[in-house]
Amino acid sequence: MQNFPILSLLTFLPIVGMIFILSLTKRQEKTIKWITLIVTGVQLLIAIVILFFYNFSMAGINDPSSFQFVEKFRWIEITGLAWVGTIKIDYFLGIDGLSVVLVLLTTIVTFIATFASWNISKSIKGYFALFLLLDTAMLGVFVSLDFFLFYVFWELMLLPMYFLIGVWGGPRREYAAIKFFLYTLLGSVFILLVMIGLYFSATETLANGSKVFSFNILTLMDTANYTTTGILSPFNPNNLRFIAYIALFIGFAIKIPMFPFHTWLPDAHVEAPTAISVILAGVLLKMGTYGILRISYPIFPDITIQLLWYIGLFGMINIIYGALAAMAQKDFKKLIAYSSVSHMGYVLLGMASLTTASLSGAVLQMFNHGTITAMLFIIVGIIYDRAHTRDMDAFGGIANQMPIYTGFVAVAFFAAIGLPGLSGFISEALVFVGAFSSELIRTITIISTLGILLGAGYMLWAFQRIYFGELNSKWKELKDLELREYFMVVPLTLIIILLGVYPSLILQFMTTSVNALVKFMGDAQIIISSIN
Amino acid sequence: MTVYDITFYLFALITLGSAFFVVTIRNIVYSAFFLLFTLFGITGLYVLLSADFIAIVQLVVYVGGILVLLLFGVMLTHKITNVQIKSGTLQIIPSAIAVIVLAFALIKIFLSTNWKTFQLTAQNSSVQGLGVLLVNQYSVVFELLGILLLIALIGAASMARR
Amino acid sequence: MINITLYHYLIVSSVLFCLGIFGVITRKNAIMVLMGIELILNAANINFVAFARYGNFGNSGQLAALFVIILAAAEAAIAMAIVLNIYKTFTNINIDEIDTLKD
Amino acid sequence: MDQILNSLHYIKPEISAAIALSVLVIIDLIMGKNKKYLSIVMILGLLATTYFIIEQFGNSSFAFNSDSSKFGLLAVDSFGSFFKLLIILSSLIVVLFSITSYEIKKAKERLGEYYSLIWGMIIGMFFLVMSADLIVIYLALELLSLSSYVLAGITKDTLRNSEASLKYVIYGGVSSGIMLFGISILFGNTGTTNIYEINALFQTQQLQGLVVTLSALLIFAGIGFKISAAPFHFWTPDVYEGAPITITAYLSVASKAAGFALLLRFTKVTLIDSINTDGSWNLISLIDWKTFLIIISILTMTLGNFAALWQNNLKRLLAYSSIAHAGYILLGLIALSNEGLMAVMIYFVIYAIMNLGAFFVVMLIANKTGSEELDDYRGLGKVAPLLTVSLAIFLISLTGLPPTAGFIAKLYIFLALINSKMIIVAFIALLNTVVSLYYYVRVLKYMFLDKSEKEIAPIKINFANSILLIVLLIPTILLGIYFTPLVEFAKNSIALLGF
Amino acid sequence: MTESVLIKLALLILFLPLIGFIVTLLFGKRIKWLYWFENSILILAFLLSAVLAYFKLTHFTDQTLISEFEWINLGSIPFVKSIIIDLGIMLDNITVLMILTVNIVSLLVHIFSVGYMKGDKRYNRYFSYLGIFTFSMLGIVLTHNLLMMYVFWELVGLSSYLLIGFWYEKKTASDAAKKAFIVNRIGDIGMFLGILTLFLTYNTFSFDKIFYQISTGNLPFGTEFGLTVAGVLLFCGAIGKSAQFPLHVWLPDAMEGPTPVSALIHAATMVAAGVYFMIRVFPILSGDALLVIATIGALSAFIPATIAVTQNDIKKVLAYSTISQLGYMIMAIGVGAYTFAFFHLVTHAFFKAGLFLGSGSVIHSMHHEQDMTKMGGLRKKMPLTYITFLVASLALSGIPFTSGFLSKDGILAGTFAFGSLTGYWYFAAVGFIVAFLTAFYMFRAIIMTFHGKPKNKEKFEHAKESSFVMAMPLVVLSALSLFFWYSLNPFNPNEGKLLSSWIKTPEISVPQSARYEFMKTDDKIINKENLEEVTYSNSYTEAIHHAHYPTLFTSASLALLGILFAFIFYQWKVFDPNKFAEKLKPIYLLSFNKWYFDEIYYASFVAGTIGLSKIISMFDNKFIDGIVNGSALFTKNFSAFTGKFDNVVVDGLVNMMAYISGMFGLFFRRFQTGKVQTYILFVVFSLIILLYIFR
Repeated sequence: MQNFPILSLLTFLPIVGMIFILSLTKRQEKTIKWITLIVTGVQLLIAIVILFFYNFSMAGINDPSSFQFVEKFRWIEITGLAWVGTIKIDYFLGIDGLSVVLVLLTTIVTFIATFASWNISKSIKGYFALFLLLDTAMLGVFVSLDFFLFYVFWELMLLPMYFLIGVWGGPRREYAAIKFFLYTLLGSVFILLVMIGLYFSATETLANGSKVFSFNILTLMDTANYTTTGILSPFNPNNLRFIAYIALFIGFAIKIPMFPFHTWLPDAHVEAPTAISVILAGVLLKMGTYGILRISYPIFPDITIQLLWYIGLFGMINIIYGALAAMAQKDFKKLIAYSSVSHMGYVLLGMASLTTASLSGAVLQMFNHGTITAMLFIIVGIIYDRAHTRDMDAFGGIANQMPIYTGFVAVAFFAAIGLPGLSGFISEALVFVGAFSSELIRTITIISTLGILLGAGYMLWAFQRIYFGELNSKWKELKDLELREYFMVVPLTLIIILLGVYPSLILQFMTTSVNALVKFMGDAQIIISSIN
Repeated sequence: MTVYDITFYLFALITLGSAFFVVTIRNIVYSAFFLLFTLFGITGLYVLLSADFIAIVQLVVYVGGILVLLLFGVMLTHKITNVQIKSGTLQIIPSAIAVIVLAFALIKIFLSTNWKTFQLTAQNSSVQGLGVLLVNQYSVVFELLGILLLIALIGAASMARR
Repeated sequence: MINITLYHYLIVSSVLFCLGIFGVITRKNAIMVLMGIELILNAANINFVAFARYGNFGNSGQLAALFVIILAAAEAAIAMAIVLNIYKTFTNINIDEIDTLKD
Repeated sequence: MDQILNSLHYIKPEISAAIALSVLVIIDLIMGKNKKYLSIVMILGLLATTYFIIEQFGNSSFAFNSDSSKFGLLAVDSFGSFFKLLIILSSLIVVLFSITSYEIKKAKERLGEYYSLIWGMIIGMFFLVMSADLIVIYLALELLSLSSYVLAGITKDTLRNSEASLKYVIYGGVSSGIMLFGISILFGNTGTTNIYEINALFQTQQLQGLVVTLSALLIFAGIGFKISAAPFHFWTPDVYEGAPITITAYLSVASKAAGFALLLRFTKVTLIDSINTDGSWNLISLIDWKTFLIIISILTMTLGNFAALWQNNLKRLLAYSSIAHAGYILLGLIALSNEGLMAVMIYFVIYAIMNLGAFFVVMLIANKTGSEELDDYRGLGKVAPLLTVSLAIFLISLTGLPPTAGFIAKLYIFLALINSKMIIVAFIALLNTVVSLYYYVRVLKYMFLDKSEKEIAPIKINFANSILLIVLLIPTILLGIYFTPLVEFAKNSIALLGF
Repeated sequence: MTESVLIKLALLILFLPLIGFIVTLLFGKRIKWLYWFENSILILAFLLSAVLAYFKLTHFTDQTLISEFEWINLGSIPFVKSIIIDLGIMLDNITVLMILTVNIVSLLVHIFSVGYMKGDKRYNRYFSYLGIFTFSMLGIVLTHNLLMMYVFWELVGLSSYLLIGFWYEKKTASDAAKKAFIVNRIGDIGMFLGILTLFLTYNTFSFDKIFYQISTGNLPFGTEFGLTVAGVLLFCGAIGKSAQFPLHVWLPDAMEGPTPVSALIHAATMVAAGVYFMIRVFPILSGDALLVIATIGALSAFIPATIAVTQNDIKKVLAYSTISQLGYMIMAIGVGAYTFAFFHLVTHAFFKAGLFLGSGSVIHSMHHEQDMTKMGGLRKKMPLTYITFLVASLALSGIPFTSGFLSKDGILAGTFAFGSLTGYWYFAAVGFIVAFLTAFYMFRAIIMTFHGKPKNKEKFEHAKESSFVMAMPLVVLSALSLFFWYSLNPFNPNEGKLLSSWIKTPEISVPQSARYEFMKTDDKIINKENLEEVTYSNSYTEAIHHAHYPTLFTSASLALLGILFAFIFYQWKVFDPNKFAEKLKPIYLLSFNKWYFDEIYYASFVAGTIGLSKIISMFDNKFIDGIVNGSALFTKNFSAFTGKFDNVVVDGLVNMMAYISGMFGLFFRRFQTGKVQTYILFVVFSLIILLYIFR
């Protein structure tokens, strides 16, 4: 199984589906939907197959030999002019404990988002074609181990997202779409700069012994590969690693989104159609934190250590700020959007302490937030489909009218609050356990625990406003869940509960890698500090 | 002050003085005639610089060709009956400032530059030398000019034709 | 003894150049503008010939001037054709009034 | 005399072009009102010329030198051939555009002149990219300009068309006049107009920097006019908007390519001091050419991008975009290395494809709707999916987002820049990219996100045009994914004669 | 009966209610009789817990049975401690007794509810919620580690939320539910931090391992202060859950839930979880922490007692009395009277449940009338309810021959002894005052409800004695409020099995220097044979012994005095209570308005948070998302600018960039005048400038 190009299959399957869809006529709406469903379903199966063959003992992170399902061949090779050396870009895919979790998350969320897309009525063909393109881009980001490839996928995601929000979104969709687009592109610009800077700082030794510059992320992690004069090389006394790190971090932080780069998120979420909100919150936000863990941390361990406190601080600000901002919202979807800001803060906080527990917690939180927030957006979508409003004050007493729906809402809300027994608790607890054990950010962690309280505050308040109280007579006609909606909420509910009770299901995939990352960060830090 | 000097100053004065009127006088026809004087003045300078062939070409082509062309242009684009063939001016002040500054800059640079100069010696007519150069080394430029004139012909015809 | 140096010619040419530019910028009438362009070209030509003469560079300077004169003729022809065309469409040739293309 | 005869085979493409021009003129005269065969003759001529260019690849020699030890008037090298090929291929594409262009069809009686003038431009550009003598450069530039002045106003049917022509000729006349003045000063300083000789003098003789600076600035005024670099770009939006769209496309690609080839040659031949082993260049210290180019480049792209934010006419928007792209291309030169040179060449190929593609779509739409205004693009996504999606891809490529070719173009520029440690410049350029996204995406917004107030009839395009569109589309995407051949090609073409 | 069988039995007891919850929740809507499924599960659980308790207490009296499994293993790397989180349960005497108590009360409440909730539209849902509550409560009781404690702690919070808000159509109910959850969370944060502190130091959550580590002298952050901090933080959880001052405000509001729920959760079991938790972690509470606990307990005993005196809502009176009694227990722990704290927990569970159910019975027959001023004379209509209520009230007041007398007396003796040993007398003082107040307000309630003349004739006419399912639990609970279940000597609890052999003060892990003076291990005692029985200085034991009879006498007399006062004021009306209230108006108002806690909290924390959130939201919209909009400088230009850019660019940081970009663009556009000569002028100027720069 390890030699079968399963990751390519997984990543490019949607492209095949997209081509299929494009070859159909506009009238074949059913077929288009079913193709999408089948493609995403098969992807989910492939992801499960990957889990099945996944070897827990292989760590990945910086060791090429312990990545799994690796596909590597020369993509671009240009024997260069004497002064550049060979330009070499690899098609290099592989997964380790960090990415396998997110690959699984992506396939799950996409599959569920397909159901959420079922009632799209406007230009179905275009929608699903773009949807599948987005799917490819997201998976590509999580499986690429070559920076160049990573970047290509990273950017590839922008355009479909722009259209998905811009064409199929709400009233202010154009504004939201362009804002998203510009913001994220601004972020990628930073990433691109650092990518090129890194390219000129580290070399890879080819089979024939010659040295070439490299985009390979794993090569970039090894201090020994750096040249003495590269601008981002630790050997260069005038290196720009600090600035580069900040730039790279901003690039990723915009995606997370980290305060103060978060303002695109509420707009994008509010305007996006349900399925796209689901994907946006479920998967896209994780790309930022994934990028930090996969690229910023191991490539710049020295700077990371210097800045851990600030990362934690921003995590704290995200948590508190997001929660407080959520509390003031009247729009249900905006509330959920801000809650995402708050919850991604836990991921940042978890990353700010280099302990096994908190990093595991952070990665697990990525997964859990992915499922929980996906469910929350589906919930918003369900009520919006029926009531055509998201103003929380306009609701009331929905629990009576839609009891089953409200049950699922309660699960999602309590998971978001971090109620034990549901998945959100485990990751938050692990984050806190780890972060608290780091003396550096202990104060920050203590303040961050306020987030637990504020989270309960805004969530329960929203719950009360929408679902409790006397039934507003306007909503007498609302129907409870239908079959399609069960397909969306039931699997997510099961995942949320299952992971709440037995988190090791997911944790087991990442422990080796997380430990390896922690160890690597420590070791690399020592090496680099010995250089200077 | 030799004769040469006086002649130079004379031609220079004619050139620049009439050029000044070319660009300032309101009446177009007058302006065109001042241009004639300018070109004459330049021809004189060429002669002073022992560029006899160029001077002749200047007379023939510029005065005989281009200037007449321009005059025809004036006639074609203005009603002859309209005595006031005048042209206004615009943005005088910024232009004047710009141009004066530019002139000062140019002159300052020119004067501060140490050009390679040789003692002037009498020179024979350059016609022969030019001819040899033109068909030998610059033959391809000669051809290029041919194409250029052809294109100019086609272009002008195409443009002017109804 | 000739007191006239290269600098004298250069001053003439640079003043001529600037006058040409002044004409181009300030005159409303398109034909007048073309006259300004001719002045610029002539200024350059004086340079070529003067440099060649004083620097003893041989005939290439004069040749350049020759080419420029020919070219000026061609350019004048085309420019005149265009001006005539403008006159046909706009019924005047005041450049400042020809500004439909702008931001 | 032998020298001349020996040199003739170096200018086969030009001879071919000149013959093609003559044939075209003669056929036009013979056939009178029947213009049917002109396009075929034109295309055949282009193909023949293309053949000779390809044949010429790999040559590296002076042509028309008075004696074999001296520098010649023309420098035949693969750098020149590369640009010639680029020019001829874009000419071919533009001629293909012209066949369907509504504007050109309306001016059918002048089709002979139209094609002849295109030949004039081609010949001018050919000489421009290969000339080693400032006088030849000036003449070639004038040939190119004179042809394009007329072409900009060739249809004569609208005010803006004639106006474009007038503005172009006046602006161009002044610019070339200024350039000529600069050339004359340089001539006075060095006693020669041959750039190789000038370079030799620069390297050996003690010259005064100020006058060299002056002449270089004045010469750059002419080049900057051609490549529409700020602050010499002012003609660009007006002329691009007023000219027939085929010519706009042609000006934005071929004419600009020739201008850049000139700039590259001027920089690398005239102003160079030495080339390091790592491929970076040391320029002569007489003039701070690098800083100058940085200022021009940043100014150009910033101005182009920001001004484009406000445009509502697509041609004008693309005009500003092409100004901005000139800025990016200049960045490659700023790197002052062979790498940068290669980046410029790669950029040009990609830029040519995507820009031509964008103009083609705009033309096809304008053929039907008769408008290039952005307002008339509302809701076009529904009625013309192929066209609008293609335009979207071209525009995204122009923005420089992966996986389109535009990204590769920008990537190489930035690789070159960062390798030359010019990070801040690269950063400014990247921020500009973000700004540019806004106006490109705005077009997408009008096409896909907005609804049309009025009913628009579906826009159908014929088979040949779809093929042409796809031919332009394929490299736009493919080169973004697999760019080895292009880079190899550019890499093999960076050899300038003598350097 | 081996150990493993006991463990399995305990697990079965734990998970039975969960099964009941799931089944009833999922199918309750379709299958109407499913509440009997839940009830029978409870009966089964009760029987099993009785069996469990029997065998544990008789066969494994002195053993602590622990069973655990690995739940999360985060792997390990060299030089970094590995993180392995175990889950597991622990059975000791306290556990099984608590299980039994919980199951008894729960069962009785279930049965009572069958009658009380009859006709509710979410009848089965109600029982399923009771199921998950029971499950969570048992989880708290059984856990052997802090993490699970926290997990179930939150889960009981959830079930409490669900049950308080059961009638969510009522705004007050849903408000109360939310309030309860959030106020609890405040305490939970402290508890969570405490848990983190301990985990940080000991890398485990298990009680036994933490106790062992501390007893070896390994302290959090290496200082005794660290240990105190950890203890106080853990106690925060108890403050929240046991509704201690200053987080007690949620409990009175929680009375919005159905009355049986109040009986089960907000009187007998869940609120006692805080006390139970403190009992669990007692060995690691340092002297300073204990003092804090005792102080909080004393305040919580006193303040609500003063409030209860003036309340008119029968359930509110009981609620405040609950807080007060919980304060007693907490105070007992604080002064080291460990055994009595637990004892009072158990006895209180029964009689308070009895009181609530009794009030439920009254409320039910009065058609959900809770205001005592509208009641009166019900004694005749509902004799059974009256008698059971009376018995339970006597127990609460601490009248001899009741269970309450035994346990409360123990606590008072503890405080008295504490005072005599340390000089902190005010705990004892508070204990006695509260004993008096308790008796007073309970009999005030009884008199207002059952005695006198009916105030609301119509409702009175319809009132009738409750049905069997509702009456039976009342009887059982009042029976359990009598002394003989606990000790055959009605004046000495220590003679009962419960205190003499089952419950013992555990080994204290806290280092000697951090303990109360009197708790330090006495060297002399170590040599004695009865080492196991007395773990801290017998001076305390002796002091309690000495204090026993004085306090017994004093407290009983104070209680009787309280009853007397109640009769004077309300039965015989010797003084008019209203006039009395008029005279002491400030005090009366303070009490009547619950010391204004809600108002203060609302004005400060709630309004503060909401205000802050609004500010932040504004900040987000207007500043971060629109520096432009907030900036007066740009506002004027902006309006013109929006005219063109309107829907595309409205606000935002991006928008500010867009704005600036647009302005740049406008600036550059200025040059594009359309006049070619102007262009050339620009070119000339540029040339001059460039020349100047590069000269």
